[in-house]
Amino acid sequence: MKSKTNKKVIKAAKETVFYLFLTTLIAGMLLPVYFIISLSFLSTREAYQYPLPLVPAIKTDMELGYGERGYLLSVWDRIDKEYQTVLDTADLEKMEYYIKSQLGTKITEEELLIETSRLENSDEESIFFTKPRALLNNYDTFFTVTRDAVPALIRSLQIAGLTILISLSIGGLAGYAFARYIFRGKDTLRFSVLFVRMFPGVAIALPMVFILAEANLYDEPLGLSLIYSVGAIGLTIWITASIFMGIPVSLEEAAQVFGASKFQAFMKVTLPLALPGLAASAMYIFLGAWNETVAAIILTQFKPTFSVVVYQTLLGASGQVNLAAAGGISMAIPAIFFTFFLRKYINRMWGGVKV
Amino acid sequence: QPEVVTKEVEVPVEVVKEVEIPVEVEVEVPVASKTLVFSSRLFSPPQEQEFFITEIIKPFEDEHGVTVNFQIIDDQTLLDRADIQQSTDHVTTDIVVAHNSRMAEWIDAGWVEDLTDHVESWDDRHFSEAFVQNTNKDDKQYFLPVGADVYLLLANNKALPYLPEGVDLDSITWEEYADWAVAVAEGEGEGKVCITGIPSKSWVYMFGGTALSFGAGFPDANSAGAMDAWKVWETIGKGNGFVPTVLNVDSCVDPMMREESWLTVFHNARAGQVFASNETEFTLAPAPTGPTGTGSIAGVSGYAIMKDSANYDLAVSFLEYLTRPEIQVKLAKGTGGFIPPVQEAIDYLGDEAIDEVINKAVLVLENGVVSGVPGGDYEDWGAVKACFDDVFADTILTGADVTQDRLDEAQTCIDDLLK
Amino acid sequence: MATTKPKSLRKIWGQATPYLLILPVVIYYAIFWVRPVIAVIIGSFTDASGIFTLQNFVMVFNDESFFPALYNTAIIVIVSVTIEFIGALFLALLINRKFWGSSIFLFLMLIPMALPAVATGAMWMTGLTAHGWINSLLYYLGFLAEGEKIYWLGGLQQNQLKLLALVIILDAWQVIPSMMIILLAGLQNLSEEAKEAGYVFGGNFITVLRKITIPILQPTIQTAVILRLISAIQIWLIIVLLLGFGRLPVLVERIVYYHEEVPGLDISYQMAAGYTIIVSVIVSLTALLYLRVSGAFKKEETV
Amino acid sequence: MATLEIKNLTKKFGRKIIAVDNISLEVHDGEFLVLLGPSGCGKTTTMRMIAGLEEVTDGTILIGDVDVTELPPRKRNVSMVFQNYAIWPHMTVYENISYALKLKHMGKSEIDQVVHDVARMTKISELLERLPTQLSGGQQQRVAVARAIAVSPKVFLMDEPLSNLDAKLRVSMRTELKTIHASAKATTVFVTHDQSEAMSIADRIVIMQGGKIVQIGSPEEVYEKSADLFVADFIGTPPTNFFDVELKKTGETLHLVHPHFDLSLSPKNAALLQGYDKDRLVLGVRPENILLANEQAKIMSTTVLVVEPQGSHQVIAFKLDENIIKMVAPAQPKMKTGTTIHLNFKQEALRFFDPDSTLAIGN
Amino acid sequence: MATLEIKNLTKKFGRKIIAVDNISLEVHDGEFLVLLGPSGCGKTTTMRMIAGLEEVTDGTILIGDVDVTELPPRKRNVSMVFQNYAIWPHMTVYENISYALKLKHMGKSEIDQVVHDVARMTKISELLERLPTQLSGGQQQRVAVARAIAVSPKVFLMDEPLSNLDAKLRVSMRTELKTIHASAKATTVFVTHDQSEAMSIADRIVIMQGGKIVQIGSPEEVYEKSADLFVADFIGTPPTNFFDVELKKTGETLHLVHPHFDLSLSPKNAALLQGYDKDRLVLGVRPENILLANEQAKIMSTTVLVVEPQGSHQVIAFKLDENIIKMVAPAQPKMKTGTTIHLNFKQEALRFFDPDSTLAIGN
Ligand SMILES: Nc1ncnc2c1ncn2[C@@H]1O[C@H](COP(=O)(O)OP(=O)(O)OP(=O)(O)O)[C@@H](O)[C@H]1O
Ligand SMILES: Nc1ncnc2c1ncn2[C@@H]1O[C@H](COP(=O)(O)OP(=O)(O)OP(=O)(O)O)[C@@H](O)[C@H]1O
Ligand SMILES: [Mg+2]
Ligand SMILES: [Mg+2]
Repeated sequence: MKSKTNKKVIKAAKETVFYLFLTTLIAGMLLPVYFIISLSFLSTREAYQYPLPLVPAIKTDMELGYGERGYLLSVWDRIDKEYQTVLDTADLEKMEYYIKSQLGTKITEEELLIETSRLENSDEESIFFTKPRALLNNYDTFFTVTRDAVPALIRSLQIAGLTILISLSIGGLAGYAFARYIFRGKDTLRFSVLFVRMFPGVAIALPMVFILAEANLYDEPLGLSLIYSVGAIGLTIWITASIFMGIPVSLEEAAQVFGASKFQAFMKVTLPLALPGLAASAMYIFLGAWNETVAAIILTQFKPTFSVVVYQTLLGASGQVNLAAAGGISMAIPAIFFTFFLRKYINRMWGGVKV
Repeated sequence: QPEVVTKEVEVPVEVVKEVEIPVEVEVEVPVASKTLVFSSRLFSPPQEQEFFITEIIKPFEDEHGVTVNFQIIDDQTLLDRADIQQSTDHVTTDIVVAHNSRMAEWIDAGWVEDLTDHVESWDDRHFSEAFVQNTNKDDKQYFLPVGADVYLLLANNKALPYLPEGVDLDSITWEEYADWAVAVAEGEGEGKVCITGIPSKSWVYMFGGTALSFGAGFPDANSAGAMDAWKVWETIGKGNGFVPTVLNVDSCVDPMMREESWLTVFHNARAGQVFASNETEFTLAPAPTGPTGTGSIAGVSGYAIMKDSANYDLAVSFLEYLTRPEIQVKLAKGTGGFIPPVQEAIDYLGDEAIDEVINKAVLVLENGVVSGVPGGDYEDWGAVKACFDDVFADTILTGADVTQDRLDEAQTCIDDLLK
Repeated sequence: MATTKPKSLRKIWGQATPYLLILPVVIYYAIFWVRPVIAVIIGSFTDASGIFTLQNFVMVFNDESFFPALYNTAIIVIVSVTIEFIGALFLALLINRKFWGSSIFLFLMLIPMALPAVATGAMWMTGLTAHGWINSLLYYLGFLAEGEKIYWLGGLQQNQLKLLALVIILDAWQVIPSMMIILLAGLQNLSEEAKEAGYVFGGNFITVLRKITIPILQPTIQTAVILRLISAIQIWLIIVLLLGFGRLPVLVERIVYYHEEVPGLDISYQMAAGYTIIVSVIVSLTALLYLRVSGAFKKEETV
Repeated sequence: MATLEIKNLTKKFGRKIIAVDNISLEVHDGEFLVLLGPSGCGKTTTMRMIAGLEEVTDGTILIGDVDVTELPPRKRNVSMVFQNYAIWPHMTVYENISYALKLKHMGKSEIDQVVHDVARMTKISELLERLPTQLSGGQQQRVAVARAIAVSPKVFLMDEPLSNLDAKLRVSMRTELKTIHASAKATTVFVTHDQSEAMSIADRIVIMQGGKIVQIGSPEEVYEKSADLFVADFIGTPPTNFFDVELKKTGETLHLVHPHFDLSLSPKNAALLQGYDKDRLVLGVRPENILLANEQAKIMSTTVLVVEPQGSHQVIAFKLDENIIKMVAPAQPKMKTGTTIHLNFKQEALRFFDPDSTLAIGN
Repeated sequence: MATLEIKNLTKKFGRKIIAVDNISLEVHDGEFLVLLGPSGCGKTTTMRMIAGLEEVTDGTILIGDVDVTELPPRKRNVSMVFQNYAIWPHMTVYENISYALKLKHMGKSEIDQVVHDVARMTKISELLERLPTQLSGGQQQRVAVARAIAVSPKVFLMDEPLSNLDAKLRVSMRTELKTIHASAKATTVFVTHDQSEAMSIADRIVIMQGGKIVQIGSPEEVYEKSADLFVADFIGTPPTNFFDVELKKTGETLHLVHPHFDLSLSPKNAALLQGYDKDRLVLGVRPENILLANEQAKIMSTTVLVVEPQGSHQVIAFKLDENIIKMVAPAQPKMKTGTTIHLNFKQEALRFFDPDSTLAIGN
């Protein structure tokens, strides 16, 4: 059976090529993401090196010698492959701070004291020592600086949840109408819904915020969700309409025949069936609400969203791209989690798409 | 239930109205839960935020038994937020820190309190004249200056070998700076001068500093002094002295740290930040000088109390605390090296590296020709900036000559915007 | 049966139901959306003192950035929608093959969509600068010699086309996933047999794709494209993030410019309002045009 | 159980489409009535109006003497087996069956009792915990039936419940449904477009065409005494063969003259045609009434075109001019294409139709 | 036209599911072969492998002596009618038919010629400009056939092309397909799970079960000489009735003893059972071979359970213990539930099966 083994070999080869191709594709698509993640683990010093290190260092090799003002601190440079002088100071507290903030490495003043005395006691011009990198240093700093990160995060989740609820309920009703009924003006209405998206949102962001403030919803999570829903509803209507089109009417009718009211039939039959699709469309809404900053920053005072506190932390983070990266990743993680859990419902979202 | 409490404290009118629960309010409002909202454009770098909170706010909180809610927001958003709060009577922000180019908008809108009386009652401190003029209007003090900035020269040590013979870095002139920049460019094959350019619209300040050194006013575009200043930059432009990414530089911090650029004239706090990242690699000097001295636009921010703030008295005592000379110095040193705009503060300076930065800045401030930003005189300061940017973009960047005609045109552009 | 029975309550309810279901949306928009929109519309037709004028539009058309903005927007829309469509279709076709691991592959492909602007901003800014990670990577891979650099954001030479290309690519990177989702759903609803019939009757992969898959997918494609079209015309954030205002003017960027960069001018509000109206009109017309050209209306009539 | 009465029922969609056109109908208590007709004739619409799923344009529906025309479905006390079953995919079989009972506020144990009873009746007892996706088509169908009988409705509606099944299962389900009906004795309206299905399960058949009722009668009546050409053609597989013939009188005998045969009618048949005064008519002969004859008894001869053996019998097709005529013959002897055969008609079973009105003559 | 030969064809899905299990088969030039079997037995998979839509796990497929096992569909010169037609909804009927021809770079006028020819043959000439959505099911089906014959393939594949049609249309389409085949004489493989369909159109029937071929033969062969219990049960409606009987010898006569009857076998039948040494067997009797008898000739009596009138005949069901037995009787006299009937079997048509191997005895 020579041909049989041959076939197997060819098949295996084909598969290998296919998966190689996929891997390349993923690598290409996610390369930028890799770099931003890697950046978030780099020390400030490394983050500004060129060429940029491809992976974060896991230890810091340092050299301590004598300088004009006191001790001379040098650091091993992975790119140039040499020790480079970075600091000349007698102030150990300053050195400790420098090592933490610029080198992303934790060392205590006591430890520094030990090293300096080791230097003093040796006849060498300099001594060497190595410390492990505090890889999570940027995240550490980020969450230290970002005040009330956790309550803000919870609030953001709450706002995203509310937005999903509002958009899906209001938009879902309309989507249901478009999916299930034939009525005069249907196409015009459906197109008008899209028109809301056609009108540049930036032009009316501020006036919308004013309306909310007047409605006493200033600094209220609900207020923000109401604003976010304006943008989300249009798309939600289209998505939910196609979801509902995919669920046979007869299922609902069956419930009615067997004793349910229209509302009961909807709640007990159509809604549970639409749920996966709705969940997937919730992803869009979630991403929108989660990442929004412009309205949130104007509309909140005591109850900022996570995006606002991140914004506040990173507004002046020039010179600290690694910190910005850590902030960006921190913000992305919940969104990515959400996407991960909903990925298998994604194809349920655009059930019977039709323009 | 701190939330309930805070609300009721800030909107005292409401408390009075809600007669049903006055007792609860009385009982449930421990003094400690008073919250002062402090929204600032300044101290935005994370390490400065951290410092401000732990070293400045903390002692005050402990002393007064209150909470200070410190928030970083950019000027425009701060204004938008104030607009909302004021026009809907939901004033929740107590203190704002604005840049002096935007102060006029605050004052004109009537969103900040007149603090003249308080300032006059504090006799242990005097604000430097250079800053007071900007934060004032009609002789009334609305903003108390903080975090003043003047220009320093920051160079990567790799550029030092190109420094023209006999030039002393501490008294370098603009012409020498230009030659230096060109020399570096020739030696390295690409320009290394960074200026904060188009994206953040800061060219006007850079140029303003130069122009002041040549005896021009600010913002002058076409006076004789201004023309001389343009020529300096024209030299750099023609010598390909600018770092090629100059159009994308939002702040010179990043390119300087990445060593994409080697030379810059830079506000002192930011220069200090880069300097601190590797003291052995960078050199700091006062900004270059011209015939009339070292010109510099003094960037300064100011504290103000929001109109209708519910915590007016507390806000006043916080500002009193913040403007104490020793606190100003502590603040300046802890936040990258701003100049403390209180004259008495200078006495508190020491002789560490950071003090050196501040001292150099103070030197510029004292000996130089310093101007504030007359943002309030114009319809829109952003549009004024654009007038300058346009000249920069179509002459210096393209290597073209700066002509008097072009400058006259720019001046018209500026003057048209005068209120 | 000439006796006209009085319409029963049930009947009236039945006919009103769809409208009642849509009512919340209408109310919602009426409260949060219509008022500001009307304000903008009024603003666009009045001068600073509130008197009717068409001057605002004249000003917009005379604005030296208007035509560049229009052209740039047009190029971005045409090229990016095309590229994104092709990319999204390609990925959708790939994932639709349901290979081992396709679900995780799908998830990975969705990641760009989930990134917040803070992350993408930091990502591209650190990547595209001269000493950024893209050049670093090229250096490690040997494509760049030591000291050689590529100025991704256009060095001193202002090459608009290059910048446009860059903006389009970066935007595509983030937007392709959401378009892919729609197309993928469409593909999964598509009958496998229709494609197989294509093969049996002599088609190869390309002919089947061109003659069968894509035409049948047309309604889905329409949805995907129309949604994308609407948002592509409104691209601005990535441009401002990378290049600042004014370097690569596009229509919506102009609105933001007058709102945020020079809000103090007499004409700021009028200009912004004028641009806003023009953009809405252009978007709507483009959308309608697309729907007409792609035959969506025709189908609606016959169904 | 109850009677179902429909009076002058009409349904229009929009202004133009008249889906159901003024039909009246009475279903007796416990009767198994089949609505039969070609696709699009209004069967489903009628059924949906009975269930309350479709608004009535005009007319009245009475269930057990109560006017339900304006009542919502849940108040009508009917139950229905949908064409595609409409089993709720997110509920287990048990939940599907018990849902309606819960809505009636029946007690837990009672529900359990009922569910198990109907499950036994429909032979799905072991499937109660499964989800519908885990069931085969036939099993789903039984679940739909179980759900419908569990509520003990006054009227039991079935809309083509068997049309999705494969041929074999369809036939066995038919018998099962009939058995269940026999034991439950529910008033049933059953919709189908499959005439053989209708024939085999109906007590009475209602034949609809174009929204109107064409004939109501027992299976034998509609088969043997089809009211018009349409019914004669629609009922029976293969359908009735039609011949355009001329009516001639030779002496006392009536002749039907056709290019291929000349048939003299029996007195009984002749009597039927008394009073018919046109000289042309349509002769209808069912396939089994075309008989193989010997040379002597034949009225015509032809050659076999196609033979379809059916096991128990065979269908023989032949051509007269352009028309294909089919006849059913015993399985033996086997016929072959091309064989010459001699034919005769069975006189007692001939049907005559008026070519203009299409109605049967002499009924 | 060409022959189609399948050698040791196997298809596995994953490791466990063996959809087609080592089947071999030859289809003669111009033959109309039907693949018949219950749902899931591997018919579609076989057909898809022939078309090249499914990779072959093992075995070879030859079309006209060319090994096509590894060729892509477009190079095999086959055409196919899909179960749900798979007509391309975005193309007009004309475009649907001409698609394949265009791909063959046929000239415009020639294409036009071919399209019109096949349209005439399938009677869709007036529909050429319509879109599929504007066609009825039967018309769509004809388009699918037209598209398939237009390419003059070497082998013509049809996967349950009639299963979506309603009963009446199905029967008439059957005849039409057969007629088209008769004139085009294409080598045809036709898949169905409807045994009566298979019986009526096949030249030969291949009966599959569980991925294997159980029997190959002409319709009469598989009906009358079913190879095993499965085939006997599967072929014929109603299916064969089975009785577990004991084999007893009284003198020279063989008896089949059943709780309800005692049947002495004819010598011919007894001869069949020579060599069979177990004492139990399964007796298979087709419904039409259970005869109504008079008191004298009866071997048993029973009461009628259900009657299904079928127009030309009636199906009578009765119960023996728990088993429902069905017989076919002439339409007259009409039977009623509860009537007592006397029965006999037609000796010449009895079939015997080994209860262990399930195979027919004495074939
Ligand atoms: N919702 C509707 N809107 C418009 N016309 C409709 C609607 N429902 C049915 N019709 C039309 O009413 C007529 C009767 O339809 P109905 O569904 O009752 O037929 P049917 O007898 O059940 O046919 P089938 O056997 O195909 O199910 C058809 O012509 C159909 O096109
Ligand atoms: N793609 C597949 N993956 C896994 N199993 C499959 C696949 N296709 C078919 N099978 C299995 O192979 C067996 C044969 O399937 P096939 O479709 O050939 O049956 P069939 O005889 O055509 O049935 P039907 O009459 O229902 O169409 C079945 O058990 C089926 O579940
Ligand atoms: Mg119907
Ligand atoms: Mg199949």
